[in-house]
Amino acid sequence: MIEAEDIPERREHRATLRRLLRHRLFVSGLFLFGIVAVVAALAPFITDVDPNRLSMRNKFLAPGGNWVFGTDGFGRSLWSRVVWGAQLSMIIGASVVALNAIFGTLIGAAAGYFRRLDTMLMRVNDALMAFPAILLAIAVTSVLGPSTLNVILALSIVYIPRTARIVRSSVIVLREMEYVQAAVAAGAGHWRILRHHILPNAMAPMIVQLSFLFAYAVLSEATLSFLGVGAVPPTPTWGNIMSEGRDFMREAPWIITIPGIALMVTVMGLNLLGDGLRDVLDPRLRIQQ
Amino acid sequence: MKRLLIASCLASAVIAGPLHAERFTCPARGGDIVFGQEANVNSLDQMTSNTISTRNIAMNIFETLMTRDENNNPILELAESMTAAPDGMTYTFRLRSGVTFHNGKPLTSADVAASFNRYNRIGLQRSTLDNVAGWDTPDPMTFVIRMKQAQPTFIEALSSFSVPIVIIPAELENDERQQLRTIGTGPFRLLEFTPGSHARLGRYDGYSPNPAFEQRTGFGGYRVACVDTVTFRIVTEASARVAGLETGALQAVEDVPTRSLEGLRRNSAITVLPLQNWWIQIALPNTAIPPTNNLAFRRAVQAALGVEDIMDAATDGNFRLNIGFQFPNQATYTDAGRETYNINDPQRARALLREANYRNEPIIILTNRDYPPMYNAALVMEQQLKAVGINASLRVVDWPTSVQMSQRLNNDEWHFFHSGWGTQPALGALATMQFLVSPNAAYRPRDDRDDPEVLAAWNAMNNLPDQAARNAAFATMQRLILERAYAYPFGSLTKVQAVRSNLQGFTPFRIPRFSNVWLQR
Amino acid sequence: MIRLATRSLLSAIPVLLIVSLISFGLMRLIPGDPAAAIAGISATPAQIAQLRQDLGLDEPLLFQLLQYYKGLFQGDFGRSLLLGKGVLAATAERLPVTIGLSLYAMIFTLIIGIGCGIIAALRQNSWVDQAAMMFAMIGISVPNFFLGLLMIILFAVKLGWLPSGGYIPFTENPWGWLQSTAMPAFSLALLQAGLLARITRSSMLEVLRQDYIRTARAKGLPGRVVIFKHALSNALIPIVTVVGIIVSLLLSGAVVTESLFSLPGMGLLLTQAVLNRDYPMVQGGLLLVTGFLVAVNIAVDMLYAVLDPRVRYD
Amino acid sequence: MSLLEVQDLTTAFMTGRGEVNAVEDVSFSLNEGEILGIVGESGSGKSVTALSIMGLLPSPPARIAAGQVRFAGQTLTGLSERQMQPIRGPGIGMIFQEPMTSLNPVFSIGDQIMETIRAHERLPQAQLRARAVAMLDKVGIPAAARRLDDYPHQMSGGQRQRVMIAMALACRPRLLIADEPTTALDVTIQAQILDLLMDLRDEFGMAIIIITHNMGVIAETADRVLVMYAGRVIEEAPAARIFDHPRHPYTRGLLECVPSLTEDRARLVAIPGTLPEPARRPAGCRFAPRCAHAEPSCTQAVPALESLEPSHTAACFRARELSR
Repeated sequence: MIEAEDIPERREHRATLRRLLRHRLFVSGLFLFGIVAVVAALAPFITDVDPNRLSMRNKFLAPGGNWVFGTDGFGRSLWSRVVWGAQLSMIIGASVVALNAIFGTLIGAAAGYFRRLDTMLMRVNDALMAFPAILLAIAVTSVLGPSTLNVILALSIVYIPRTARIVRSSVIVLREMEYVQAAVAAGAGHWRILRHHILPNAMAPMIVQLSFLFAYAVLSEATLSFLGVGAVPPTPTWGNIMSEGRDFMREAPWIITIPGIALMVTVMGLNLLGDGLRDVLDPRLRIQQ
Repeated sequence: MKRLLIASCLASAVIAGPLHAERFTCPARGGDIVFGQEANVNSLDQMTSNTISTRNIAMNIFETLMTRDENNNPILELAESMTAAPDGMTYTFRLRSGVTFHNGKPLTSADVAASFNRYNRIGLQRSTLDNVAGWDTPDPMTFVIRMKQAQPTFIEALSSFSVPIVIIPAELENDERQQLRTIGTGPFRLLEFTPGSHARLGRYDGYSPNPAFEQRTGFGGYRVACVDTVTFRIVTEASARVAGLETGALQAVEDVPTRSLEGLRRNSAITVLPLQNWWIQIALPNTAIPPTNNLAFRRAVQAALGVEDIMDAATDGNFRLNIGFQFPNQATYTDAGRETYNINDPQRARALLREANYRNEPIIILTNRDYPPMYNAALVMEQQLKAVGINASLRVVDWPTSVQMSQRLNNDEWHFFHSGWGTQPALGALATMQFLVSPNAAYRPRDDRDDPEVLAAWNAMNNLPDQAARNAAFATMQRLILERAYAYPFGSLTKVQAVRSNLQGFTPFRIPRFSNVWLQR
Repeated sequence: MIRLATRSLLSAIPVLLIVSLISFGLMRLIPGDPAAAIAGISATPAQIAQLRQDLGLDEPLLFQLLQYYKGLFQGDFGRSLLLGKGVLAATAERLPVTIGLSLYAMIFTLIIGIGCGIIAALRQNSWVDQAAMMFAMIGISVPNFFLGLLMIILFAVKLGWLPSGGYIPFTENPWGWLQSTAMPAFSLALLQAGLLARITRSSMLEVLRQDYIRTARAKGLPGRVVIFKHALSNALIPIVTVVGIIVSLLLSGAVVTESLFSLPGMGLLLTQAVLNRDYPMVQGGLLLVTGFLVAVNIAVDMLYAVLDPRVRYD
Repeated sequence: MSLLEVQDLTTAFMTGRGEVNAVEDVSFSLNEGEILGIVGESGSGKSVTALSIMGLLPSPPARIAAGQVRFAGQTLTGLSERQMQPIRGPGIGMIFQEPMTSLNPVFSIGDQIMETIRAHERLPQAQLRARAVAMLDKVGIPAAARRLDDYPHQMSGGQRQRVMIAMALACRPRLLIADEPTTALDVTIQAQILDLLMDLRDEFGMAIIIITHNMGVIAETADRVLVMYAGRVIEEAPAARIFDHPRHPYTRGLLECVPSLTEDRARLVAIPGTLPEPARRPAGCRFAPRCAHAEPSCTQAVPALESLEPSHTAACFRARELSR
């Protein structure tokens, strides 16, 4: 791997991509997730009503007709709210993934590479992982106050230790590899070794983890909103919409089911995507989750 | 002070009406009732808790010396008479004979004294006893309260059901806060209590009803337990409560969503019982900071508000327009300040905004999601303020945070705070208007310096010896508050309860009362 | 084995210490007044002030921290502000509900998860396999609160079958408990069941390829012995390692499920404690729950050693 | 009548490129007490033949496409899994190439031996145990009684193979199939295991099929030899004949590079090229592309086994002329 230069590497990437595109699960996942992502990206163009505009005369309209997904208890368009909710889910999921990619890698690499840091970092890591995830997220959002940004921070705090652990275990294995030892013997600096020899090879399990993480993040955000500690209402997150629909599930079940199904499709798409990535990038992980 | 006793009898007679001239007897006895309660209950210690959910259950178990009737007038409960000294320095209670606790022990003045001792030690509203010098038990059936100074409103405070001084057996005097063993004198006794889940009450066969009345009234009156058991089951999901009622798993429920009413009304097996005047939906300005410290701005907001839409959203349609801080069925009700109510005149609002020199400063409406009516009211208010050109936005936190923020001195994080006043307006003008004087003044005057005229009216309400004069002082205070826009009471919220139709005698009240309620076969 | 146990216990101590510090710190950072929360909507400011004083909330922070640790060393986890009783007592009251729910859900998880996993592995690539894996995929993709809501809408609201909300303790009425907890337990279990089905399947496939399975068949052992003794006992080893994760997921999921179905368990208690700023309850409760999880994980390590002699004799 | 008769056995596998025959038209028979060696490169179909006899091939993808296997007068092909169970163990025992992975790591060796006996005979626990100890003793595990509760990972490779043998013989099978029994073992251990097999054959009187790619092993043990190439039997003869007069060019090639017991490289350096994959077998004689003596006619048809002298057959069009 170390002698892999640009061109073979690119060729290898292309081969991986081809294998991914032949993978049935990956493609169906990409399809489901793609729909949601496109809808989310196009939110301003495919909705004509402000998701927060009240219209008390039009409340509780069933789906169909002028109101594709119907309206909620304030006469707000559920289509608008669900579509904008998709955008928020995507933003939150992507942000959590990005924060995890950065800090999970930093912490995991530091712990795995520098033995002296390992114990200390992993103790804190273990402690954070020991909390039931949702409770920790609830406590953190309660501290920070409910807002979209704080939900992102809370979920990152919950999940970074898990990502860090995965990075750490790959780094520990790679650190002992002969070519890394050779680089150490040749007097390469820590940073160089990490950057050129270790991290590129730790990427596969990490990418797989991040794709599942996206799913967890979307799911957890909805759960937090549903419990009333997520993004501030009336922000149209799926969890908020469902939470507000809770009192009307007898008479207006669509308020709950539509965002619920959207949520399910997104999570399923991501899970399928993750399965495909795992099969292709990191067959060793097959047995885990 | 015999007058008071007579007055309460009269009041109950008026409520009971000619049809019920005789004493209540159970048309049918036996059966079990399950009540679907919305809010969780953590403790049944009525002395240290003032949550509605505790009261719901505990006030079927405990009784007090004095309580309130159907119209919130003070009445006697465990006492057969009360005599106030002409100088207002002593109150002498003569206890009813034949009253026993659920453990079989007869009630004596020692128990009352022990109850007052415990309340004075840890009772949540022990400031009620601030003007009390002490209490004596000259004989087992007599209990005397000695005052430090006369307090014309003492009986009103003593009979308050906010955190009532419930009478417990003397041996429970030293029970810790929230650890009170649940033994009272009421028509029901506690069989089983699982916090967070349910409480099961059983009929207390040794109960002796209050012979001074013919019928149940308010929290007291002539009470008889007809059913064998009553289970208060916590069902937080509104839809589940309704479904439970429909399937018959629940015989009675509180807080029925308006949306479900239509179906329930069509169902002949179910009787829908609206409980009017549950609370006053209200928003309060923060007068410590600009621009809400500016009267013109506050009046601009007043002019912008259309309370029908706000109440409609807050209550989902179950409301009554109501001016001020009392309800029309109360003696102290007044519509003073009515011209400030429901103006809904955007033009006037804009003019007032210009007068206030409003420069699009951001206006923060503080609300919470724990109580949907407050959240919903805030949502509509935000929209109405935006419509007249006010740069309003919501700040949604949870209830404890919003209370803390609203009470912090000179806090600049919010301009309007949404709340609901329930228990206090029901208790009367005095209990309500305490919210509008420092240190509690909900309009948060800078450095807690009250508006002197408001404060003067408050003092008059408290200290004038004559009830009519006190009522007049209240009218003045209400008018001042409304005219100066220190509060925006939107209207009265109706809480809907519903029962299976074979459950008879259930009249909605501030607690679900299960005495004089029977199951028809 | 004993060394393994001691080592795990010792390494749990610093974790729990950090947990206790984090939960103390978190709770003190949360804005909002516990007195306002506990007093409820109908409280007057004076009552709230009274309550705050009664609860000892006016003490300085450092003093509260010292009190907290002093108490911990004496086995005193503090006193819940909301319930007025000891944190330990409240936990003892509520944790059984959560454990009961989790066990119930665990049974669903194991039956559905391992069952689907084995059947799928034995009929690899058949329609049975694909159906089972589709089901597992749905399982890991449906948020448990959504599933719970759907079940409430369908069973409780539309059909009026099962009680939704209202918990019947097992000790009071086992059948009632089984019935009233079925819906929450199932909605809680599905995610883990899906997870487990996937793991069981791949683990089973891995094991079925092993030489010793061929050996077992070559010895003329009956099919059920081959599958349930030889294959499953090996396939269970990786499965057991995820049981610890599953218990953690169940407890985490129970937080939501208990709120949704109003089951008076630890999850609901702690959620309400956070929302009501019941500092001592959250601190003590989080510490106890986390301690419980750590203990479960140690137990899983032990179980692992029991199942896999290679670990036991190391 | 012979103990085992295999007639025209054809075993096919379903693959991504359709069904291919891993084993084609294999026929042979075996008498009581006889040792048959099956030799060939890996992939030649010898293991598949053995597993077909035992009915141990996973189905799907594998199936017996044609032919039949008769054991002690009973037709095994077409039996259900359940019907095969009593044959495996008391009828035919089998040991495998990898002693390291062929034992279940989570059960003690005693348990694994005893369960074999228990599956076929009703015996009280004490006797089961005694029998297991006796078997371990027989295969030369010292202190057998104490080692009964040991787990496979506590034993060396040679010991594990001994345990495998003990297990296979626990029910006194009439036929033992040993599939590359020594390949994974150290050279010195290999000889010990082979000796053990010989001794046990003498003691129990069972027939043995030894499958190997190692002509040295055949030389040590076999009475008769079957040479397989690309799924077909290409030569069959008594062991002595094969070594003295190999008739098929492939067999000859095999012998030229006899990897002695001291040198365990399986690579057949004397024969250029590699074994064709089952799906890409050439037309005609499958060995033709690698055969130094191949003629164009060799690719026209598949050569049949031809009896060259009594009990010596070979499948080569040029067998007669080349051996001259």
